[in-house]
Amino acid sequence: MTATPLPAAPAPQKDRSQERQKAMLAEHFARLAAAPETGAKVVYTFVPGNLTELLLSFDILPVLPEINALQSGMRQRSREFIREAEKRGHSEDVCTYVKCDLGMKLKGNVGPTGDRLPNPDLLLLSYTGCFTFMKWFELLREEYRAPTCMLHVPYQADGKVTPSARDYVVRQLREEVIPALERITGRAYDEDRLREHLRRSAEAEEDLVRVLRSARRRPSPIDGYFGAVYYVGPIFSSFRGTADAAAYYRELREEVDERVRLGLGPVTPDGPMGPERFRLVVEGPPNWTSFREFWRMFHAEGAVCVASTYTKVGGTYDEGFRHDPDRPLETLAEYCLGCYTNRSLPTRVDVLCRYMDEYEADGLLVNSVKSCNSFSAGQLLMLREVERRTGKPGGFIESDLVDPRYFSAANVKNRIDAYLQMIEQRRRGAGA
Amino acid sequence: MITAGIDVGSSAVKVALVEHRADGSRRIAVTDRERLRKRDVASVVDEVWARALATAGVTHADVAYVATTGEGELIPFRTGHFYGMTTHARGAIELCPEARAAVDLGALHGRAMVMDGRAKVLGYRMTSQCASGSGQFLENIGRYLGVALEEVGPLSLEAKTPERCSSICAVLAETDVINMVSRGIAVQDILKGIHLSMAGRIVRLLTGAQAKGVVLVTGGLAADVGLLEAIREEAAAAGATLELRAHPLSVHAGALGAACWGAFRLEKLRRRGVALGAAGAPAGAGAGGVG
Amino acid sequence: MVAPLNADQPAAAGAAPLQALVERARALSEDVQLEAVRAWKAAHPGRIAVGSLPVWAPRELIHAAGGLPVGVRGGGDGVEVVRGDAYFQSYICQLPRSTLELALDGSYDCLDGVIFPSTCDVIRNLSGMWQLLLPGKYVRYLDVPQSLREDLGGRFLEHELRTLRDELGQLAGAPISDDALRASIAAYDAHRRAIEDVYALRAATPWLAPSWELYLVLRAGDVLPVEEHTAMLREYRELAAASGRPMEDQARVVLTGAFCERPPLGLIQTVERSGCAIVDDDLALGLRFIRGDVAPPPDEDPLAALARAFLARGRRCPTMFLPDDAGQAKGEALVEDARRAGAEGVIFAAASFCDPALLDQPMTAKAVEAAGLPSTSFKYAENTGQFQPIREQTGAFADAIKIWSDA
Amino acid sequence: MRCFVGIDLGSTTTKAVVLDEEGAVLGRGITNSRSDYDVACAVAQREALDDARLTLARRALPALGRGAPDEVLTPAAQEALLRRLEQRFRLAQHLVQLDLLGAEVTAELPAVERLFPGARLGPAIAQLLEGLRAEAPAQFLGGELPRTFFRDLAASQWARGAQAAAVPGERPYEALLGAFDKAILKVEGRLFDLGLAAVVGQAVGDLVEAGEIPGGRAGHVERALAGAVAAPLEVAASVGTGYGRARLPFPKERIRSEILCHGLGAHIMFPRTATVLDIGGQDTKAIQVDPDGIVTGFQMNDRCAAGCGRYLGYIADEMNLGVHELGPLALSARKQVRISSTCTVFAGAELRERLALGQRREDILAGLHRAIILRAMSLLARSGGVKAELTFTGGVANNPAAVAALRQLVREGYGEVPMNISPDSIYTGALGGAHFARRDVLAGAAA
Ligand SMILES: Nc1ncnc2c1ncn2[C@@H]1O[C@H](COP(=O)(O)OP(=O)(O)O)[C@@H](O)[C@H]1O
Ligand SMILES: Nc1ncnc2c1ncn2[C@@H]1O[C@H](COP(=O)(O)OP(=O)(O)O)[C@@H](O)[C@H]1O
Ligand code: SF4
Ligand code: SF4
Ligand code: SF4
Repeated sequence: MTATPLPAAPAPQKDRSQERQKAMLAEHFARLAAAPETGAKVVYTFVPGNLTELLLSFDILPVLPEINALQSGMRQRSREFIREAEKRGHSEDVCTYVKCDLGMKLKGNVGPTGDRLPNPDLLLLSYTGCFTFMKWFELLREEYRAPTCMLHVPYQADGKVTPSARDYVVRQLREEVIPALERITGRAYDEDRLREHLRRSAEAEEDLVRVLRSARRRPSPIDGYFGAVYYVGPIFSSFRGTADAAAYYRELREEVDERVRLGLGPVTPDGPMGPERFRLVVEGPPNWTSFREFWRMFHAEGAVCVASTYTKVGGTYDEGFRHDPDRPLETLAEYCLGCYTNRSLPTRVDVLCRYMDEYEADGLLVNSVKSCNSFSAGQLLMLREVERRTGKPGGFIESDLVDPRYFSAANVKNRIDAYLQMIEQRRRGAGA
Repeated sequence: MITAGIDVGSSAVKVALVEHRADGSRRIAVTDRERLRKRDVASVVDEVWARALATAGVTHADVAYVATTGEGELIPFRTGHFYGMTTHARGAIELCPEARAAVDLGALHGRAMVMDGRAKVLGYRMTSQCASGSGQFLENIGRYLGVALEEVGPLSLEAKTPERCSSICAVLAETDVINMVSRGIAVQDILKGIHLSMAGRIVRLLTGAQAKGVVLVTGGLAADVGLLEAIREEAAAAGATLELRAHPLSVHAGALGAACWGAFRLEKLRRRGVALGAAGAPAGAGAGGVG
Repeated sequence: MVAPLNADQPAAAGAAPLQALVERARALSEDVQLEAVRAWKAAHPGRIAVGSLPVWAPRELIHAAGGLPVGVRGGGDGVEVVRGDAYFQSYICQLPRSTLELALDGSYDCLDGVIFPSTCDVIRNLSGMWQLLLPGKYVRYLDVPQSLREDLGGRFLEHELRTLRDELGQLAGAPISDDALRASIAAYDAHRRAIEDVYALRAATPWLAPSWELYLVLRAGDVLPVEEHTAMLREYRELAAASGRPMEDQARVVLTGAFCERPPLGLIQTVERSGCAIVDDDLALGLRFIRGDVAPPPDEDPLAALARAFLARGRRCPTMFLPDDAGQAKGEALVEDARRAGAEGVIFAAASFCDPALLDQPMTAKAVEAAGLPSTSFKYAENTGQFQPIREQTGAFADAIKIWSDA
Repeated sequence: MRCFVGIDLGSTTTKAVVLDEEGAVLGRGITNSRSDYDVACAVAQREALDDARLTLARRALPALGRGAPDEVLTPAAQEALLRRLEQRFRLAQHLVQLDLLGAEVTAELPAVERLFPGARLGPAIAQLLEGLRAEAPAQFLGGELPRTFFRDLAASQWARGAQAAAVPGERPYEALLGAFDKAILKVEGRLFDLGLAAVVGQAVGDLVEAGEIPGGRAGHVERALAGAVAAPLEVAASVGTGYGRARLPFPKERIRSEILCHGLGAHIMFPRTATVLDIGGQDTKAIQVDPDGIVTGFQMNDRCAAGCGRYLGYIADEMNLGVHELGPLALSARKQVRISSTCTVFAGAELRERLALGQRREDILAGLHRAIILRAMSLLARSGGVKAELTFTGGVANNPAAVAALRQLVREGYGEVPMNISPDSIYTGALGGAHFARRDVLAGAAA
């Protein structure tokens, strides 16, 4: 499902924050490439429910296979990687993130910067919001013969974090995850270091939320979907809890504040967006293989995405959650339990309705991706519910994350155009 | 001794008569093929069957075993039935003894099989429900483009910048093609693009079945040189080490294979002391003629 | 091409009772609208009927609440899906569509609640859809642990089961007692044994208990009280064993992957008619999930026993993670099952778009291959109407096994 | 006079509607969509304009009914005259296209013969063309005008003739068909100009001969008619819509989504429309509109084209029937076979499998139609359900079995909901487009 592109690809904003993020990533991948020499320990793990602060406290380098998949999609390599996985017997039907990552591994495991990624010392299976993650690491385990450590995060079926679920996660952290990390690093768990990272996380989270919320203004200074996938990058991946990330978000926040002061709209890869004509809330992940083309279908029509759920898969900070250095393991457990796709469908509907309201959106657009049952199963009902509750029209398009076979530009554009024209016609009345 | 194979496909009926000599050698006596063109299957079968017998100069009673394959299970005068992949594998070995895999590309389905030198099927893959990229599809596209089936291959070989179809669905792909024409894309490039998409699927079948070495293309599309080339390219791109071949009799592989298995079966039964009546005696119990 | 599908009739003398039993099972297995459940409720006023989706749900708890556990497994090829389709994109499996169709057309009104066991994202999200579409109905998403350690997963499962037990007690109007739970566990232990006995008969002599028939008998268990179903299974075993049906020369295969969405009966018949005898399968995985008896010693808490049995003897099927220290590699369990049943090959049959089954398959297939067993795979949907491609495939598979069996 | 044009470039057919100043429909035109979109549009528009001229002729005729008793043209004669005019016109067009076909086939011959060594097709082709030509007058001047496009009409005649003429080796069937397939594309790409005026004289002459028009009036009638059909039509504005709209030679503001056009078109035809179901060649749309014809919500089928019009096309091909014959055949079913897969491409395979199982063709067809409508029902449910009134549009609304299945399923799911179907339902999108064109101009004039 998850995570964020390298800003090396189409850059939405040639700002200082952008440059900083680029440098952070380059440095991270350089460290990964050097891991075989430096002996740094490498853990593969997932974005939703990632335990970055804990890993950092052990000086472990995280690799996020989801981001590999995403980057492969953006670099137009996914077709070949998916083909490689299907060649090994994988079905056309299943999640293409898995196949794309697997295919990349089979083709030499060369990451987005052109360096070979190091093999994992541990597969840390934090299994949040999606069952496919389990299969994914079972498959990687066969490839790498690396030990796997499971962190089972129960589902928020009733829309709230139950004490039993939290205790279960905390105990697993204490009795399974931490011992596994101690084993591979040969170091002892250092709770003070963890607290320090968590404190920085909370700082960055505060700034991120402010940036995301800026879209409540008219015109919105940011695109809360296409643009925001870049903004959530550091916090969703290997940087949450680092000083770099804190600095990045401080800078980003200042930049966005400046745009607000100047009354500017979002910047797109094709330059500043024209006048804001439509404000949309978007549910579902974007398509990476035709990301720019996809974005253009919106901004060319003056449609800005003011809020999105995809940017909450790695944490629902705008709902008030912050990492709490005073309750280190509990806060990590609550973080995992609270990720967007781990929430019950009724809760997801509530979130969307709230967005529609708070961001004064004209409508809800669902991009339903074939890969991801976790997101997609039930979206049509969610759409109906949001339409019913808000009285605003819903739109529905289908694509995929990284499988170019499932992105038909003509088809998607046809639907988006019809949807926007409908909003326009409704707004103007019969004369349109 | 003569055995016969009748392969009832979705677009054509194929008949092969094979003569087995006492020394164990074999000779392909006759192969014949008639396109169904929406005619009643039974009457087409009767027509080709009679024609094949006449060509060989034999009568029905001279045929020791009539083996059906494909959708031929209901042919009343069959002795036994073998499934398509069983017969195509056998036919491929008959036509090309070095082949260790075959890919049968017919009007609706594509299927890949891997076998050993005795035609024992070791693994196979078939196209799934979604039918984009079948021979039928190619025919439809050809009609849109005003290109005869026989021209499709040579034209595709001339392509310079192939244009891939985006759609996974054959229906939507047809529209894609119209779109391409309207954008002024050359017929050659369109055909090659379609061939490449088809080839991608076919290579996935082959690699999925773990084919290696010599692969014989059987079925009607074996005559499409453009598709063969596209498969070679896609296989190379996918890093698969396949040596693709076609045989002039490729389209008859199923019928040939059936005729050969018929003889094999007959031998097995004889050894067991079971005598078959004249050809035309009702087939034994069970759907498969083997066992 | 093939004879009409319902042409199969038990052959030999003494066929009448067998035929009657099979016809009864057929009627029950086609009862997707739950007429039998309605009848049961009418005959047992005040008692509850609670449905559960595949794979594993603790039916023992429902039973102990005096309730009727009901298998909710979609509409098969028996319902026309309209509203169900309205809520699902084309790339999602069929089961939730027909299930929702039945829920929305009132067929499930006779259910007092539905349990959604942790299986996959589709069923997980379906539990939320249920909450939105059928407000006021009891819905329980049952998370099962992916940690096999008793102090971790065990404690969590026990807590989940305890919540369920309390809620079911409330639904039924009286708390569930330990004694009742013990009795229910005993009833299900008997049921598990009866199923294993039938499976054993089929594995030994598949021609006596053809799979299409066994399949009907198993499916009847979705709506029958467990005691009745146990009796039916036992009776079926006896009648089938004595049926005197002639031996058939078929390839012996294990069918796997079809643990959730039910394949249509015609598919099972197609596989058999193309020359394969199914000697083991996971068609009733939920009922066979825990191997062996659960019955706790008198001094043990029955709920804890249930949780422990799940951890220790639950199947590591595709919906469960296989931990590093499980003592078995991926697919080894399947190979063992195949060996035990004397299978000559494995057929992977997964529902289209079923992530758990399909993502598992390459790994298990590799293990199967390493064990020297041939395998083949296809996808189906519960309402698949075209069997021709499947027949070609399983037919070729059977051909290969049979042609070369004595070579 | 000023008129407004809407063009709906569909995946299967291209439709055009011409409106007059008041918004009344003057004419409609339809052709099969082809790779040259410009030609498709031009043909559809030209047909619609020709049809508009027929309407103008119809409007002019009553004047001929006035005057001295022995001079008047009775209403029956007026009708007959109009009909004849149309028949003559269609025949003339057909003959022009046959000429084009003949020329193209002949030009393609060497290329085709090269593909089939030993084949000599010339004489057979000449004979085939002759046959087509000979059949033409009866086809057009008899009763009902053929409802198929030139391509389809000629193709089926050609196939029949080729089957009869084929001799393996010498004149292979495939070669004869191949020559046609190549030529027809060229013919379709050619625009030809043939005004109605050219056939006025013939039509009048026919009626004089038949004794419907007094010989002495012929000149007068001819002049009046020629004047009417020659009236200048000025296209004030056009709006394009449909699947291929992005490629229409129109500026962006003259392009509207199909959804809006179908919504408005349905509203104009049936003002109480609340829900629109449109089943076209490769998509199905369920649209909700408010009492002003403004779209409030819609759903379209996803990327799979299962269950759309093309599906029926494949089935018809498989059965060797025309699409318009499927519905009536399905209606004669005694029972319905349940069909689950509506995958277009496998439709043929499923059909064969069912036939082989001994099921009747009619019963299978009935099941297929129900299956298509079932999918549409899901889409309707997705879009918010069926509300009164329901208007069924798109080409498949021409199919009586689809209509019957829809009626039944709507009744089952939603009770008695009034349902509108117009014989012109295939033009709904173009009609909506034409109204947008008119509104744009009127709004511009007001501003
Ligand atoms: N000369 C040819 N060139 C290219 N394709 C051909 C040629 N002849 C036949 N075909 C293709 O082969 C297909 C038929 O193959 P066949 O194996 O007979 O199919 P089936 O067994 O399904 O009837 C046709 O759909 C056609 O596309
Ligand atoms: N006269 C007719 N009788 C029955 N069906 C028809 C008729 N005309 C068209 N159709 C059906 O309508 C479909 C085309 O519909 P149309 O609305 O023109 O589609 P599009 O807008 O995509 O081109 C055809 O595929 C066919 O199934
Ligand atoms: S199913 Fe969705 S959440 Fe799960 S791995 Fe795939 S894309 Fe990610
Ligand atoms: S068939 Fe597979 S994907 Fe569908 S509900 Fe069952 S387990 Fe989930
Ligand atoms: S996408 Fe096309 S080929 Fe695939 S199932 Fe749908 S209609 Fe059939």
